[in-house]
Amino acid sequence: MSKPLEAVNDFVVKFANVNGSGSASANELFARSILRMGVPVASRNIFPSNIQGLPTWYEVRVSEAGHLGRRGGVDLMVAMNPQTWNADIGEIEPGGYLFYDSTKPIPPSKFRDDINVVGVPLTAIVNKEFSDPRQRQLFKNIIYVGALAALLNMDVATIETLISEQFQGKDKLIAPNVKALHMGIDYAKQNLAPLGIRVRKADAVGNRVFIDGNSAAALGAVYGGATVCAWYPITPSTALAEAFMKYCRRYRMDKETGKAKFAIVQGEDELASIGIVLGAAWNGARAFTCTSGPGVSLMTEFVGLGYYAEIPAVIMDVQRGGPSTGMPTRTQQADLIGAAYASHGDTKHPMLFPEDPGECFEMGALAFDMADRLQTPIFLMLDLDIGMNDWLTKPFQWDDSKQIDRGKVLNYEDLQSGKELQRYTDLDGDGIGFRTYPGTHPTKGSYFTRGSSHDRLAKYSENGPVYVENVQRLLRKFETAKKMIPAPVRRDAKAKTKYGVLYFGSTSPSMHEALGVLEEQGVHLNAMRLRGFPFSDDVINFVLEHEQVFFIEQNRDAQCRTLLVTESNLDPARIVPVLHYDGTPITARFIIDKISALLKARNVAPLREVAGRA
Amino acid sequence: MSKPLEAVNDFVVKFANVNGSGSASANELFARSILRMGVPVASRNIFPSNIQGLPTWYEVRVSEAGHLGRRGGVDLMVAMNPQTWNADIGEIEPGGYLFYDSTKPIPPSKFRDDINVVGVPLTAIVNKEFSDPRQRQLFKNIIYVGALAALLNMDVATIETLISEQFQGKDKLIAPNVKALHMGIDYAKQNLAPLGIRVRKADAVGNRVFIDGNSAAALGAVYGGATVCAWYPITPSTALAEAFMKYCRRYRMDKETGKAKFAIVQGEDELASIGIVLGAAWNGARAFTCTSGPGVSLMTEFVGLGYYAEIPAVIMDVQRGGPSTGMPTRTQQADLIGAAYASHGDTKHPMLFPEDPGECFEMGALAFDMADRLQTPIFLMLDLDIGMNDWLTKPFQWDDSKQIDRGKVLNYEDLQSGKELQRYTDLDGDGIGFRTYPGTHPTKGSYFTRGSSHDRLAKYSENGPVYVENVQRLLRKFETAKKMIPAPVRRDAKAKTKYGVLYFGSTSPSMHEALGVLEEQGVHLNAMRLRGFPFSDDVINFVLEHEQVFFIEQNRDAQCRTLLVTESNLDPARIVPVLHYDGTPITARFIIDKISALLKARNVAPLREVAGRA
Amino acid sequence: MTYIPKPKLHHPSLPKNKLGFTHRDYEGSVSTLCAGCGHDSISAAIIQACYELDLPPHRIAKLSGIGCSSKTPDYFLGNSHGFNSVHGRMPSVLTGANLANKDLIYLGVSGDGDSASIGFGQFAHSIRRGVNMVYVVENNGVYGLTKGQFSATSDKGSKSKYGALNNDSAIDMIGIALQLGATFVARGFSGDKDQLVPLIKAAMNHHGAAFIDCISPCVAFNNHAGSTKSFDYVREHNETVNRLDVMVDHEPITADYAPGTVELVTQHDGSVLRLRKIAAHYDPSDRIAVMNYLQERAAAGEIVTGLLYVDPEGQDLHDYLNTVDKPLNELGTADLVPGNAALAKLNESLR
Amino acid sequence: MTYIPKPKLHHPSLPKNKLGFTHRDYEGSVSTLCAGCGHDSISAAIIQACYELDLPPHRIAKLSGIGCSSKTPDYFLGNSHGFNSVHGRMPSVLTGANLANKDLIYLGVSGDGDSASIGFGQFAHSIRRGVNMVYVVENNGVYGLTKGQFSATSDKGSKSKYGALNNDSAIDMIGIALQLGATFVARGFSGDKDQLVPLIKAAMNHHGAAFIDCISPCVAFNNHAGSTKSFDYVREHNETVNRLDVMVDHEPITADYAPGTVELVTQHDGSVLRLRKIAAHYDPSDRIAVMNYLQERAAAGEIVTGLLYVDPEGQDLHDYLNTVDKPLNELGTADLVPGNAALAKLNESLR
Ligand SMILES: Cc1ncc(C[n+]2csc(CCOP(=O)(O)OP(=O)(O)O)c2C)c(N)n1
Ligand SMILES: Cc1ncc(C[n+]2csc(CCOP(=O)(O)OP(=O)(O)O)c2C)c(N)n1
Ligand code: SF4
Ligand code: SF4
Ligand SMILES: [Mg+2]
Ligand SMILES: [Mg+2]
Repeated sequence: MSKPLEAVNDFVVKFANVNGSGSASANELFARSILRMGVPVASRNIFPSNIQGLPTWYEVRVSEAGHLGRRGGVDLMVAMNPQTWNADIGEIEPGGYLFYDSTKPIPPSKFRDDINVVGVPLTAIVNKEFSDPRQRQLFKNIIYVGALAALLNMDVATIETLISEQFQGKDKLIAPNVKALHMGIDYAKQNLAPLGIRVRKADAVGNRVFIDGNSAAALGAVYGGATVCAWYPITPSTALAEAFMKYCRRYRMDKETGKAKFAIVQGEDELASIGIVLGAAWNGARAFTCTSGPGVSLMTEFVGLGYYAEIPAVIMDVQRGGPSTGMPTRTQQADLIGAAYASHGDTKHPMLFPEDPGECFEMGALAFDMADRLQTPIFLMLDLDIGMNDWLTKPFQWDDSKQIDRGKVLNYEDLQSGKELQRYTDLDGDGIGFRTYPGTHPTKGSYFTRGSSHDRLAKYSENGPVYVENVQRLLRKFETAKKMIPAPVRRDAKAKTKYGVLYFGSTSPSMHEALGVLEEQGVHLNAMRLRGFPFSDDVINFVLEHEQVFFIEQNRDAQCRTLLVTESNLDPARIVPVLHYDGTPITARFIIDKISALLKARNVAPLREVAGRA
Repeated sequence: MSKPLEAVNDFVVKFANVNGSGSASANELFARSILRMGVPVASRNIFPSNIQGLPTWYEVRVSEAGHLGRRGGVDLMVAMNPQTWNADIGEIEPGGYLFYDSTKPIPPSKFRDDINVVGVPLTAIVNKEFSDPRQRQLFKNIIYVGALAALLNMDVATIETLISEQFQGKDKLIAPNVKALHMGIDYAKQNLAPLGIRVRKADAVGNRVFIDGNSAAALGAVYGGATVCAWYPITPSTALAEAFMKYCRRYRMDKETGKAKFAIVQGEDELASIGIVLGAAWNGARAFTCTSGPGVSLMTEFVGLGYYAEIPAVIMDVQRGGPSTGMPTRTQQADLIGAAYASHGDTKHPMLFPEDPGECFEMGALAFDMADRLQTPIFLMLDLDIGMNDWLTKPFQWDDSKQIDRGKVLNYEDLQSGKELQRYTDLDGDGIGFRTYPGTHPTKGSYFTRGSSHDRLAKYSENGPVYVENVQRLLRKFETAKKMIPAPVRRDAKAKTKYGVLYFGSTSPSMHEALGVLEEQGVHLNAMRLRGFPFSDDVINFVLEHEQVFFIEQNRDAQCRTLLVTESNLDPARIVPVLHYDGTPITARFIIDKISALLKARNVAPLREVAGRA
Repeated sequence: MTYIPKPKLHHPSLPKNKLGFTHRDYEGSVSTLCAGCGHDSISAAIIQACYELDLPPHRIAKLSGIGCSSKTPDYFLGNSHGFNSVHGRMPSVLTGANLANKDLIYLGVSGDGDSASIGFGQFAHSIRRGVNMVYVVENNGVYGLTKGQFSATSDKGSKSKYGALNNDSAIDMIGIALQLGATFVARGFSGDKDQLVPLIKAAMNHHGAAFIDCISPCVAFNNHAGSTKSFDYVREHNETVNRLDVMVDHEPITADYAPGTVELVTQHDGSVLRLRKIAAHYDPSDRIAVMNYLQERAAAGEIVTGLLYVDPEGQDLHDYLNTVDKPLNELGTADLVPGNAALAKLNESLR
Repeated sequence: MTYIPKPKLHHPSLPKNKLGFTHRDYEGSVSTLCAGCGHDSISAAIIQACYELDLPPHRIAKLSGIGCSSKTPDYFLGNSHGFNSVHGRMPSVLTGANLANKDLIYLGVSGDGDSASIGFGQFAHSIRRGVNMVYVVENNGVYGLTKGQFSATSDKGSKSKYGALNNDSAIDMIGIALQLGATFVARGFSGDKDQLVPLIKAAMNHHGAAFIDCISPCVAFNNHAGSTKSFDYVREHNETVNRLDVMVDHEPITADYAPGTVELVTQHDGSVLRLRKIAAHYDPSDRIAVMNYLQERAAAGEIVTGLLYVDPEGQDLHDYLNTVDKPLNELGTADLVPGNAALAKLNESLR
């Protein structure tokens, strides 16, 4: 029996439950309580692609140091699901803890002797007090929260406050929940000793908020001035549209008339959704759709139209495990090439890479300004890890002096005062022409929009030079896009180094944790976080500054590295892929192991092969 | 008035007509007659995206030397279309010839004084003999062929033979056509002097045949054993499906029963077409679809299913000018990235690059073996230039000993004898598992096909390591694909050189012509023609062998170069793009000018910028 | 067709409508379609209808898919914004445009391939949603632009020029539109402008999804004897159930008619449709009876034309979504952005 | 539901069908659907039908799209090949499969979202083509797998769990199937296995496109009071027009019935359908009358179930394409490759 783990405010608890058993809210109560105690947590759902009856897990990482990435390994397993018992037990770290329902005796063979077992007869306790089966199921969950509170020494008052907040309105539910909570607390107090792992009040959370990226991106769309949303349900993006509807109901109903300052349409599929978005944007509304990989694939033809006819559009892609239907409830960053070069012919589309819900909000709003100013489709690339999990993130803020920037649009006065519409003429050298909204002026400024080849004035033309001039202008426009993409974020190593690392999106927290650990091990890495595509010269220079740059991605084919090399002409040999793509969020441990291994390998094998192997 | 051009068997004639005026067959008669005289010709249609009334051109390059690429410039313009008169006159080389209908007087101002004008009162002549308007229109075309025959000193007997061959069956049409022909000949003989450009009998055609790539690819599908074709009309691929139907009717009707050994379905769109193809291939038939860019975009989601569920399919993409609807009647090689990485998630698809109709046939057949052996979708990348124009190409041949290779399939006997189906297990190290056709055996070998993540035995699994093992196997399979792609064709310069050039597809004839000219100018280039994707080590080594490699493509974004760099980790700085993308076929002149300019620029500007600028 | 662009200068004697616009002000660029193509007649009817309705051209948005029919928006209403989108997807693009600005008139032009083959789903769903639009299918039973393949409205059993036989049963778009809840359904014929113009005018005044199936022969590929989409066939089998006059500014109905021969329908926007009955017992307000009647006549090989069904009280998507009266594309920062105070409050609830 | 996989070893006493297969031989892996989901009952009915028809499991190919309904092919006929394709595209994949081998039975399983929303076009066109298949829509009027959004068959005016209101008029797939020329159209209810099993059997014996709209309540998201797809509502409004017995090996019809109460329909393959009439004057052979009747009853809020329409002489796509009797996937090099001699001849014609 190896010595019990000892840790304060630094451990991982994993709940193993059955899908649809109502455990979700109890588990979230547990996580939020720790947050309220001032200790940062990162929580993650691991769930199946089904509605009821299959295994699900909820992982809570408690980290006063503020490491919010997935750590890997489990210190305390709350094993509530017989189906997955063996696998769950297997995951516990030596010296870790197993918490289980001891009502029915379980043969010793089913345990491990290098872990500490904590049994609480949850079923027995709950059945004594409650008779209704649904109640029994729900309160059993609250009881284990109570028992854990006692075992981990959590602040009971905090939990009670959260319960009463949660049931505001349905007040009569508060008492029984609090009661169930104390049934768990009391049993643990009377029969069990506190564990070696513990929660202690701290002040490490600050003013951060706890929210999922889908909601944050939806909020960003509200602040970005989106009025039209056309979408089609698909995991993991469905909640984004639903959140947009929720926030619009809250913030966008006209006070006097009670009418809606928004229009949300569930399309019959993704082709219709993007078609509606392009139609609305063409007609002067800010419009977006949200989807995931399969939806992006179906939108491919329309995205090409948006690119070539130069219509603003925002596409929020909450990436899941591919290819095809793939792993709908797992996370990946594997739609990058599919989005960046979506559609036949020569096409390129800007993308934004939020690292957390905070940036989902900011970039969610920014995307609409970019789309209008660039008159082209913009992709906001979330992933399931950011989108569907609650993250601790900086509080939302907005500069009230900011006005919506609709880009180059001629209005009635402009036309009346003699300004002429030259739809596809590059008057300013930025590759962007002026447009008009339909219905602006009785006799001036109308034009014909088409996906076929056209001249500076939007007239149909099959003339070669006219075509070439037009698509070269589109390249200039793409250069302009570079300036609008949020600048990459650089953090340099404490010591001078010839090694760099590139990363983006949900990899951030694990990357930052890994950088700290590697630094301690004397491995110095300058790091740069990409925030969008196309890449600015800062990124290219960063690579040139270093002999060797590791590119951390959550896909198999090093897709972002391909984009970088393609657009920059950098030698790929100096950019070594580090790829995690099993569908689980990348961990600091993985990054540390891979980079250490690669640094060793470097001295024996030529780079190209390293890259090849990685 | 600059001196009249003098040339024998080496000039360009361009016919300017009105769409739908029946000029096509007369113009083709002209080209074929020269071929029959043993002089190679290359003919190209330049037509609008409409049915009737707009300008069309037919360009015939006469080249005993056998240069079949587009040359650029016009030596003899047959100006039959008033709408385009000015532009047409403008295209004539100084000293070149203008042939026109002189029935109505045309003001001298409408001509150029550095060209030679040849007027024939075609309307007057035809109206004298024929009254029916349709006849007048048709025979006017034959009359100008006759006149040209006399002016260029073509062999009349040959033309007459071709006419009688053409109207076999409708014999009573032969006489009036021959008559019209002679009306033209006689007028020219009596009123005009022969031109400085002339056709002389030669023996430079050999046993080559004159056919379009769409027909050749369709013939390849017949010989490849395709039994199911599902398609949706789109220029320039429509004729491919229509030719497949024609050849099937000729070669695939069961002698006894008169029943069809094929099934051709016009889908309601491209999604249905590829869906039908995947369903048929899953069920053991060889199936294909043909389309162009917009169709490929719509097939994107399904292509990902084919990749991940590992279903053979052949997609023939006759590329046209993109993006979006783009230039439907112009040519480009711009769907390469869209096809190679089609679909969300990590996906890669093999492609074949035929250089002419001859290879359309060979690769059209090969694609089906590759699809079955690799169990994945294969793209055959034609373009409009190859697909819709008649090319002089090597005669079709077939090795009758060849048997269709269905790849790894377990049949009833296999299963009966105890062989077990392990659908997605890599038993042979080539990344390819065995499959079974539905209905093979009552109790053994059935499996469930899905686009969601699955294990070695095709069972659903959300398990990370299982997923990773599976998609890594797909990478091994892609390695296997390299071995099946026809080897690149290398032609070395006469002298040792540090410069190389890569090219593929319809660029071939112009490239070969350019190589000859450059060689004469003392510019030595080793050349390699790519015949498919993924690229073999030969290609990588070719690049490494040279200090500088020029990559000739007919698209804006150097798409094939992106694929090469991405898959090989080669330094893009050594690979300089040479890009032609105005929708017209690339010419030797363009290649020569670009490469010469780049070689000059090389010494002043660093490579990266050259690449950037190109 | 001619290539000399018509002079745009206005002959003073040209008649003007109430807005002072002449017929020319509603024309577009010169058609590039085949001489005699039915589609050009429909363009002419659209021009006529807009002129007669005194519509400001710029208040109309014209959208289409891909095809010869879908090219036509370039050939009428040159002062209107037009959008030639992608094949089969006009309905979704139009729906989006409509959401952005409820104040314009949306005219969707499509073909039978565009709407019944690749676009069948979008056609159906835009009708179901009650998008406020005029949806015209220029139905020639063939793919014109790609040179004569079958569409989903081609006659079962017909043969294409390259010898393929069509075995699929033809889609009757009118029947489908009725099933899916269209509130205005009509069938016209490009060869009968007198009938077509008022149908288009009535559709433009209709509030909700107005669908017009307009038979429009393709002289290049589907006008041969035996084709039910040929000029001759339609003329011989055209069974007109009613004739229509559209009165927008409520002139008093003076002339009186034999009882049961005329019906007056007042639409949501106040415009009055005067239906002169030809099939005496035909009642365009009884959806089920109409469907039944059309099925029977179709079985008999007849092509029923006229205003086939109308629900004058039809609702539209904006009514359902309860959107503000001001067009969404006119809302500004103040209307749309809740501001920082709201965020502060929200942050509180997320801790 | 349980997670202990059932022992596959056969208890000797288990009843066997003519092929010597037991009921278990037609089962699949254990369902992962919600307890009480209507779809599981349909799977059970399919198993029952195949067992009773003595079908060799491997001669059936089961195909589906994406959704809870589309998952079910994994839960029945474990010895059949299955293909869980992509969302809304089962009809095209099935069509292709059918072309490759005309000898198998093709069972397409889909949902209302899969077939009426994203897949409406493919649904329609596969029916138009007369693909020889059994097409079952497990219709719960909601998106189950994505947790409760509206589908195109959701009731107009219904509210989703996150508060959205459905304004689109619901699609009646039966009406559409009839318009598009389906030759076998039936509606069943997952709660009435006795009615459903014979309908599936009859459909499997039908030559041509057989469509079954099966109401299948979603207990998780659309079984609440007021939902017309709830168990209670369907039970209360189920208007059954007939009951069916399927006789495949022509047993003599012994029992005699009151005149007009029974009708015998002999299908193309010789199987006899014995229709026991419940709605006395209902005639399932008169397409137009059937459509009219269904429209009227639907307007009255009734759900008509039973064998609604059948054309026993239906033709299928292979008949139209005149394909050889041997399945295309069995043709070999000798059948398919014309050989070099043919090329030599062709080359001649190209010089
Ligand atoms: C995605 C896509 N597929 C195919 C095409 C080729 N295409 C252009 S028009 C057309 C059919 C047009 O038929 P219809 O809508 O009836 O119009 P018509 O020309 O008959 O008026 C097709 C298949 C295309 N443009 N885009
Ligand atoms: C292209 C694509 N879009 C969206 C989804 C997400 N999705 C999966 S199932 C489904 C709807 C299923 O509804 P239905 O067909 O009625 O099946 P049910 O679950 O109700 O039985 C959706 C939208 C997907 N898998 N693929
Ligand atoms: S092809 Fe047919 S539809 Fe197209 S323009 Fe000509 S006549 Fe009209
Ligand atoms: S969610 Fe609905 S449809 Fe899906 S399994 Fe549960 S009950 Fe059935
Ligand atoms: Mg048409
Ligand atoms: Mg459903």
